[in-house]
Amino acid sequence: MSPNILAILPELILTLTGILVMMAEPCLAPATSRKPLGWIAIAGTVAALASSWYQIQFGTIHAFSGTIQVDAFSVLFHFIIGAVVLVTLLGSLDYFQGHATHAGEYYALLCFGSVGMMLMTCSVELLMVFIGLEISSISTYIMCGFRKGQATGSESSIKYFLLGSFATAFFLYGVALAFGATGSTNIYAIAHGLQTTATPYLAFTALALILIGLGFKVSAAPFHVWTPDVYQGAPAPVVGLMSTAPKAAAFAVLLRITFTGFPIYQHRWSVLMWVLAALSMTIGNLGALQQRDVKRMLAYSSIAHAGYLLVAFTAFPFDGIAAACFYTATYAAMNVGAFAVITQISGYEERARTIDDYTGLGQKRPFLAALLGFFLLSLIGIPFTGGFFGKFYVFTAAIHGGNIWLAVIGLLNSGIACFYYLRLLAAVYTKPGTEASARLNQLRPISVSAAVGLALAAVATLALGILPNGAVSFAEFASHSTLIEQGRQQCAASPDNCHLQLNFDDR
Amino acid sequence: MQLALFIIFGVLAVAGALNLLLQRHPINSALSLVVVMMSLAVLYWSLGAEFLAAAQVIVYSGAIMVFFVFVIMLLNAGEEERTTGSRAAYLVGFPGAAAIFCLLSFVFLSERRALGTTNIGGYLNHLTSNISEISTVLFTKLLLPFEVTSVLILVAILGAVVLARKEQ
Amino acid sequence: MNSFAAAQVPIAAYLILAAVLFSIGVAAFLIKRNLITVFMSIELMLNAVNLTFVAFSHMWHQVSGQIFVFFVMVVAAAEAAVGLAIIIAIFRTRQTLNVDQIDLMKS
Amino acid sequence: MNIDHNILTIITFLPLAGAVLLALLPDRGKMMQWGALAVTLLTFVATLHLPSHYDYSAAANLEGAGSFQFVQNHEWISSPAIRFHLGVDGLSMWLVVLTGFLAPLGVLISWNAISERKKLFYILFLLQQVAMLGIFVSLDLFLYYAFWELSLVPMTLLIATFGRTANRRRAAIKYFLYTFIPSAILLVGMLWIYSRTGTFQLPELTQLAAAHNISGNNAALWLASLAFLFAFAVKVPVFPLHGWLSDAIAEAPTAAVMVLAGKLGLYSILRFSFSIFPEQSRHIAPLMIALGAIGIVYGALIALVQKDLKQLAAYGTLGHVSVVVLGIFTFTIAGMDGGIYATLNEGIGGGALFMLLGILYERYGTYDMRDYGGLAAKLPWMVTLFVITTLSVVGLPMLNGFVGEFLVLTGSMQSTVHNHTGWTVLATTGVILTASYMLWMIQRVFYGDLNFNTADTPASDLDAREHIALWPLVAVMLAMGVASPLWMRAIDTAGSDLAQEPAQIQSTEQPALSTNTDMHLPIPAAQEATK
Amino acid sequence: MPSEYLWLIPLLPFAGFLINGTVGRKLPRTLVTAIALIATAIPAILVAWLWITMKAAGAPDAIELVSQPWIAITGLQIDFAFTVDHLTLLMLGVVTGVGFLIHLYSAGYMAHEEGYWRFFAYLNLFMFFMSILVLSSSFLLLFVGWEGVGLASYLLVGFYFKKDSAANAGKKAFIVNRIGDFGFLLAMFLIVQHFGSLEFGHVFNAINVNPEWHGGVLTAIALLLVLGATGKSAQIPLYVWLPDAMEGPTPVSALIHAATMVTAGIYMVARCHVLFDRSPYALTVIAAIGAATAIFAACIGMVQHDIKRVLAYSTVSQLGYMFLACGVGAYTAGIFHLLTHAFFKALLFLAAGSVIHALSGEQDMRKMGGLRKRIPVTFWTMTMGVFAIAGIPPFAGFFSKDEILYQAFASPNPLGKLVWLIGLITAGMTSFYMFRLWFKTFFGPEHFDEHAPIETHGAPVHAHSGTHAVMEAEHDSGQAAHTHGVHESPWIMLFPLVILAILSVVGGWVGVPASMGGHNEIEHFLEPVFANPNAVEAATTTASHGLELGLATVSVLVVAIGFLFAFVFYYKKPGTAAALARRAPALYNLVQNKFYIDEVYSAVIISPLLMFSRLFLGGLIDGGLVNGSAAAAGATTRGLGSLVRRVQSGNIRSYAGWLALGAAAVLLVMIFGRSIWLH
Repeated sequence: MSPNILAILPELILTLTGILVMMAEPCLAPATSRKPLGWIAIAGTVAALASSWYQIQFGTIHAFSGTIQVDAFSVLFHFIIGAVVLVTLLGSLDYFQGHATHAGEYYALLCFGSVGMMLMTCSVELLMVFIGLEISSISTYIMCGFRKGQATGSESSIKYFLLGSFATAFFLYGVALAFGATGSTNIYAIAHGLQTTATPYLAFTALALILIGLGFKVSAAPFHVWTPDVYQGAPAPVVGLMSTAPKAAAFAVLLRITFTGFPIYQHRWSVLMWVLAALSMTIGNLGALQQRDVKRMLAYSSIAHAGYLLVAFTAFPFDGIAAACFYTATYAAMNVGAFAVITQISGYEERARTIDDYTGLGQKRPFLAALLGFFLLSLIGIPFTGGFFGKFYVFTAAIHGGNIWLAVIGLLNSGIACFYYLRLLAAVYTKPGTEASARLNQLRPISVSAAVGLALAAVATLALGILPNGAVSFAEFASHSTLIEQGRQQCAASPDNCHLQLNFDDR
Repeated sequence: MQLALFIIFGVLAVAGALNLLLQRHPINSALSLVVVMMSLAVLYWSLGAEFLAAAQVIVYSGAIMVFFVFVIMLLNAGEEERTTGSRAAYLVGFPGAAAIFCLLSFVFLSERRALGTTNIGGYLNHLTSNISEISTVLFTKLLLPFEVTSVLILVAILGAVVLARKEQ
Repeated sequence: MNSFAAAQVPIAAYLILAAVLFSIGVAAFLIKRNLITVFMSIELMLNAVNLTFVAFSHMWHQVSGQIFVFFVMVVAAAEAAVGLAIIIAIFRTRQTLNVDQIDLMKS
Repeated sequence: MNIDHNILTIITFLPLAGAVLLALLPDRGKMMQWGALAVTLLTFVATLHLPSHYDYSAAANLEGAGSFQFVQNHEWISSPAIRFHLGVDGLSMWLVVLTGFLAPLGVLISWNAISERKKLFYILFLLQQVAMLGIFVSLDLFLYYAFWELSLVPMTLLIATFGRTANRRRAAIKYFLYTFIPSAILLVGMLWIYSRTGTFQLPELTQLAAAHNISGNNAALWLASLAFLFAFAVKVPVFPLHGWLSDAIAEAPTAAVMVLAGKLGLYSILRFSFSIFPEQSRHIAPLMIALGAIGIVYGALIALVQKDLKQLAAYGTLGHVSVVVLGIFTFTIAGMDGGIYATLNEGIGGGALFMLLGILYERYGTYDMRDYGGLAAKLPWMVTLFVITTLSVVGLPMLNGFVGEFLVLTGSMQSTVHNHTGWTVLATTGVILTASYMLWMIQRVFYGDLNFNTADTPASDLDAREHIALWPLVAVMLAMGVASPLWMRAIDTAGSDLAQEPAQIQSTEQPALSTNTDMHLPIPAAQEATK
Repeated sequence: MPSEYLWLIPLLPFAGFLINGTVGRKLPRTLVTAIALIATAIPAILVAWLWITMKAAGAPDAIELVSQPWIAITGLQIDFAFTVDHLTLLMLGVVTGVGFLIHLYSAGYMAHEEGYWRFFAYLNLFMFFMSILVLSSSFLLLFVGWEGVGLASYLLVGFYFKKDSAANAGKKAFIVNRIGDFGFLLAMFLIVQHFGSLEFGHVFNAINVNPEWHGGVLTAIALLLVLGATGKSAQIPLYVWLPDAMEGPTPVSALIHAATMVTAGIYMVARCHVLFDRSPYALTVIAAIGAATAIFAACIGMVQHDIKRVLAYSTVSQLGYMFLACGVGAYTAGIFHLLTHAFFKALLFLAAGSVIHALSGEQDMRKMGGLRKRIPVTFWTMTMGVFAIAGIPPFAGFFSKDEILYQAFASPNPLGKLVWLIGLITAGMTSFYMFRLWFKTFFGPEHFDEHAPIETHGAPVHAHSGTHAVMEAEHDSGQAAHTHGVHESPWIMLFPLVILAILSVVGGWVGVPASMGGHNEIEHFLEPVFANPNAVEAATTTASHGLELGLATVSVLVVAIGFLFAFVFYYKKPGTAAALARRAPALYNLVQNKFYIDEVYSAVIISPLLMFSRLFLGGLIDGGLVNGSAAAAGATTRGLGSLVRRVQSGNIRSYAGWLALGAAAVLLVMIFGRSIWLH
């Protein structure tokens, strides 16, 4: 197989799936269920995941003239994104049932969106990153407004769209300046160019602007302002997706740009990351404290989690990348799981919005409640869940890098965080008192597909907490692969002064 | 020549941008934006990007702005009301915008020597044209982005259809 | 006259022009009340970025900057399609294009 | 395969298996109760394997913290280097048994008290078991911390869900935050240690600490030790950090209250603070002794003026755990042994007390002392057991409470801390105050005439189930009061290790406990000799 | 006797306790009685056997028995170890002998009680702990007994738990005793700290081989032990529980609060005499406390109306005597008085119980009178007791009291003479109030109402009466037995009375001093215990017999004066006392109300402590500081949260503004930020 095809195999499959869905959609009678389309999308996603697995055995693949680089790092993020999309799809099958005629487009958009995200993670060319970013962004903009006729839905959509484009402009500006500073938009070329650049301040500015743009995408404070509103208005499965998959992709890009593209300025950007991390954690958690709306609360929570993830950027490269990879995986698993539960509970009609609406869930739907509780506990960071080990891993890396106080801030924040997660949890498990929760009685029994999706997320969260060894090794492998590739590229760029040691195990 | 073009069309662009800012009717703003784009097209040309200059006129001014105007007309948008929905935009946003400008200018000015100057007519030797070089790069080195853009456009079409379609 | 015609413009001047346009775009985003105009100010910002790209492309004698601009245009077009569709959807549900009235969700 | 090599895993995860089993069983009839009882009994039987196969002679001969038995040590996570490392020594063994012992009683006492959502209750209860057992047997810091954090969750949910009043959610969250935030700081401390030493293994860390090899940065070491101590002290709770205690106890269901305070935090101080920060612990001992002594009196005095039975017991608990704090920070053998013993006592005496209060509540639906009176005639068995429990708590000789308390205070008197005599005297006034509030409570509840509430409410004396739940406790109280060496044998090996100066060239003679041949009197001379 | 049987002495009563305590409710009364009696009778027999063994020629001075360890840690071991020396033997004799008699008596007295089984269980429990107390060979084991008898006392005083006063009294007894225990415990801690052991032998040997040790820690230990003793033996300042303890059934008062338990303090001081001898200061304190208590309690006793309360104050007073004796170093005299006091005070209480029984629960002496004819056996036995306690020769009390007074007088202690004087005056007062009791109860007109229904026994007078519940119980269950009014008690109650009366007469003869032609057997008997190798041979042997006889004469005279006053006031001219009281109402009220000591304690110690706990600790510290700080932290966090939420105005332009500002900030940090934190 040509390396070009091989390198974009998952993306290719997903694109084709998307097109297939689009083409199949008109073939279905207008009033019939759109579930078959969903199943096509699911099949495609599974195939994409499998193909990503297939990629891994080829080591690092460079394709399309160095535009993309499929290494362990990319594959890891492919997995994360693919898995998130899979869970979202499984959970969405029933979501649109009987409500919207455009479910088909939804599946297609999911496929296309994930193509964009996956491309982001494996591209080392900023142009490619930009295109990927736009694909994923635009598809999420659209999906945010999918509950049509709902004022909140379209409001969420327009807010996300306008502010997202606003931030994209910053990102582009940063890319432009990076291009100006180094004459290239390839990450390795940038890294190489920075060593000899005559305009370091231009480079700083470039990085800052890129960080602003990506910071927006990962909803790091102070670029988080859009998050609560958008999450609140968007349909639950979409929030589950957009709070994890595009974020993971954006983090992948961020990791590549910072650690691979701008490694020589780490002393500068790690300070910035320190501040962003501390701010995100604090603002996210404080903001969530008094939220009544569950999705809004989880939006703040996702801001806080972005903060925890940013902590990893202050660590040494090897630790940092590994920790960030691992944390992204755990975060994706637990957050998409939580939203999958919420999808099941609230449904298209948004039956349950506020915390009070969840009162008594524990009695009415014990399994859903237990799963929600489990995901919430993982988000808190309770041991034997992925959230705990992820946090542990990130803070280990940070402390190893000497950032003890950041770790203190972070862990204190996780204490504050308990407060609001527990409030939801407590509501779930207290006796139903008010008629507010009566709407829960309309809950449909949960379908097999949704159950499979939930189980997938739960098993992943649990496995990442109890037996994280495999995932940790994978994350370290990913970290390793990027750093090795970085070293190799540096050697290739300037063979004369190549004294790099490629043995990154020796920490 | 270079300087003249820069000054004339630079001022025109800024004026257009300011006009966009100050005009209260969307149509006027849209037309101001067209002015900006046209000015920029000239500047592109002066920087040796003939293809882009053309694309700017055709795609941006021609297609996108027409689309804007079309929607303005469609929605029958009148003059915008001066509502006061946000104090933060003034108290926080303007200082922010000003600070961004100052910081960027500071950086550009402090690096101005390293950045050098322009010369009219482009930089390429005259053996190959600008367009052919662009196409070479576009279809070799940057083939994948080009291809993937199709997905982007597909998504956009899909989205536009879904969002703008009336529910039955 | 000749000297004027041959006078070279520093790249920094283009960059500052771009920065001016960008900042005006940001300001316009902050000031404009009409959703469509707000969207237009984003286009203005993108144009400023494009100018930067072209200037650097000129400086580095590289076409990749120009190609980037080309892509930006494509993306802008796509965004415009989607964005205006969203605006239409908003207008359908809310009967307004005023940004200040799009604040159902807050705090 | 020798069961000794995986008995600890079996013990720890048996309740987890039970929880899974209960989750699968239908919540019908008494199914949950019987299931939970079976699981907890099984666990208890498994824990009994430890003392019966414990090698006492080996424990006595081995020096230092290497004297763990039933050790299991497998690699778990390669990076960071985390191992599945379990083991018990004299310090933890009886705590494991105690935990196992209290569990079936907790199930029995909840038999009828928890009538709704039994499945949830018993699952949470068993998970709590897992966490506690895990804490006691973990020798890997990470593993320990995982269990430590895990222990918060079931408890919080138990309080939030099965709490008594509308205040339960607030109490639950208060409990959680109060313990979670210090734990977060604890985690930072642990991670810092890991970043210095590259290991989470307690035995290795102990050796490093003894050799002053953890870090050269004294200030950082101090901060880390404070992080540890702070987290544990909140959990205990030590005197000014007890804000969560009364609310949590007031709300929590009986089976949860029984294990709420005391042993986890105290064990952690003994195991981790003392081993990893031997010097810092000794330097901070004067403060902790003072807090212990103050806590004893403070808890008792506030208990004296409570009107709510559970609040009273809550502040009483504060007093009792303070006794342990006082004892272990004396760094004398008597104090250490007594402290550990008193930790067990707290579990048994406190457990029995809360069970009895729970039984009262089941019958009369209130914890307000003013609604009680004259029950002695109506509930003769109840009053008998109540009085015995009270006497155990008060520290009457021949019951368990006395042995611990006596040794602690003896140790406190022996310690060389500045002002130790004063603190000992203050702490000893606790014996008066404790007797005062406990007897006062008995009188208010059981003696005098029946009042409107107790007279009108039909209530029967203890039924068979309650007898079965309570008598083992009474038996243990008696046994531990009379035959303390049975327990002390193991405890002493650990206690005397902990009391020793860490790996110092040290005069082996303990001046205070030496034979009378080289005695120096009066006091000033004796003190000079110790210096 | 083989020393292994020693175990049976405590364990048999314990077995009795277990049986009666657990299944006694279901057993028939006779069986309960039988178990309880057997459980006390066998130990009594064993003690007698032991006595014979130890008196046999060549027998060691002490028998030791060590069983398995009780508390064993590195550096400190405490065993279950018993030592029987002559002191223990004497105490054992009193405990088991008197104890058995009182068990016997109780079988009759308590026959109609509801909680019959419970009563005997407690009583056996008491016997168990009391035996432990006297048998123990270490401080800690002694403390076990010490606490245990306190527990038994608590249970028995609060036997009528339905009555608030009884429950209160039990609680008070326990808590006041705990104050004493506080001292005892501290003393033990000091002993462990300085001696490394709690065994008597070990500690006393250490002291003996170091003759240069004086004062210092020893005084501290001694004073703390004295604190313990004042609690248990009801001395100033901790005597307040004993009068209240009369709420318990009368046999309990006789056994615990007269004959045995309250003397534990004296026993302990005597046991530790080696220690006390080294601390003259502590001894002086003991003497002072004893003397003060003796006269103080006698004062109060003179005006009480409740027959049991008179006896209670008399007990306090007599215990003061014993304390006094120990304080002047006359341990033998103290123990001697302990012995005789056990006989006659037990007798007095039992007889009083018989009186009360006869009157169906009446305890107020103003409602008695003229009972001499109605209950002759009780009268005669009680008379023996009264004579004995008053110190009429040759009754038992005379010898022991005289020994104490003489020893005090002869003591080298500077306080000796003063103490003697106080003791003398107290003797007169004792004589007065005892004969007052005698006359008011048995002579003069009958004030009782033959067939009064129980309820009409004037409630005001009975505010402190301990018999309400008894009567209720009797009323319910034993109506048939009491329909015939005032009656003599059954023989099962009278038999112990007779025995004790005999002992009250002859008991003192074991200590007839040489000056009166006796051998002072008891002194020789206790010699091995109290022999002080280092002490200078005291003046006792060298003192002239004349002095002793002279002092005896003086005291007999004083006693006679006391008798005369009582005779005049309460027999000859019954109104005199009341008239006198009216002459000095303030003084009378003061004494009548027991000098308001309880009230003072309540106002000075208890109330302030409760207020302090409630307001300062509970309100300010716990509510304000501990919970307040948490609440403040929570409020701060929430406030910050609201601040964050305010940013979230929902307006896109605002958001863009924040984004712009954030962008500017990031640019600023990136461009100008120096690497302050890292690397």
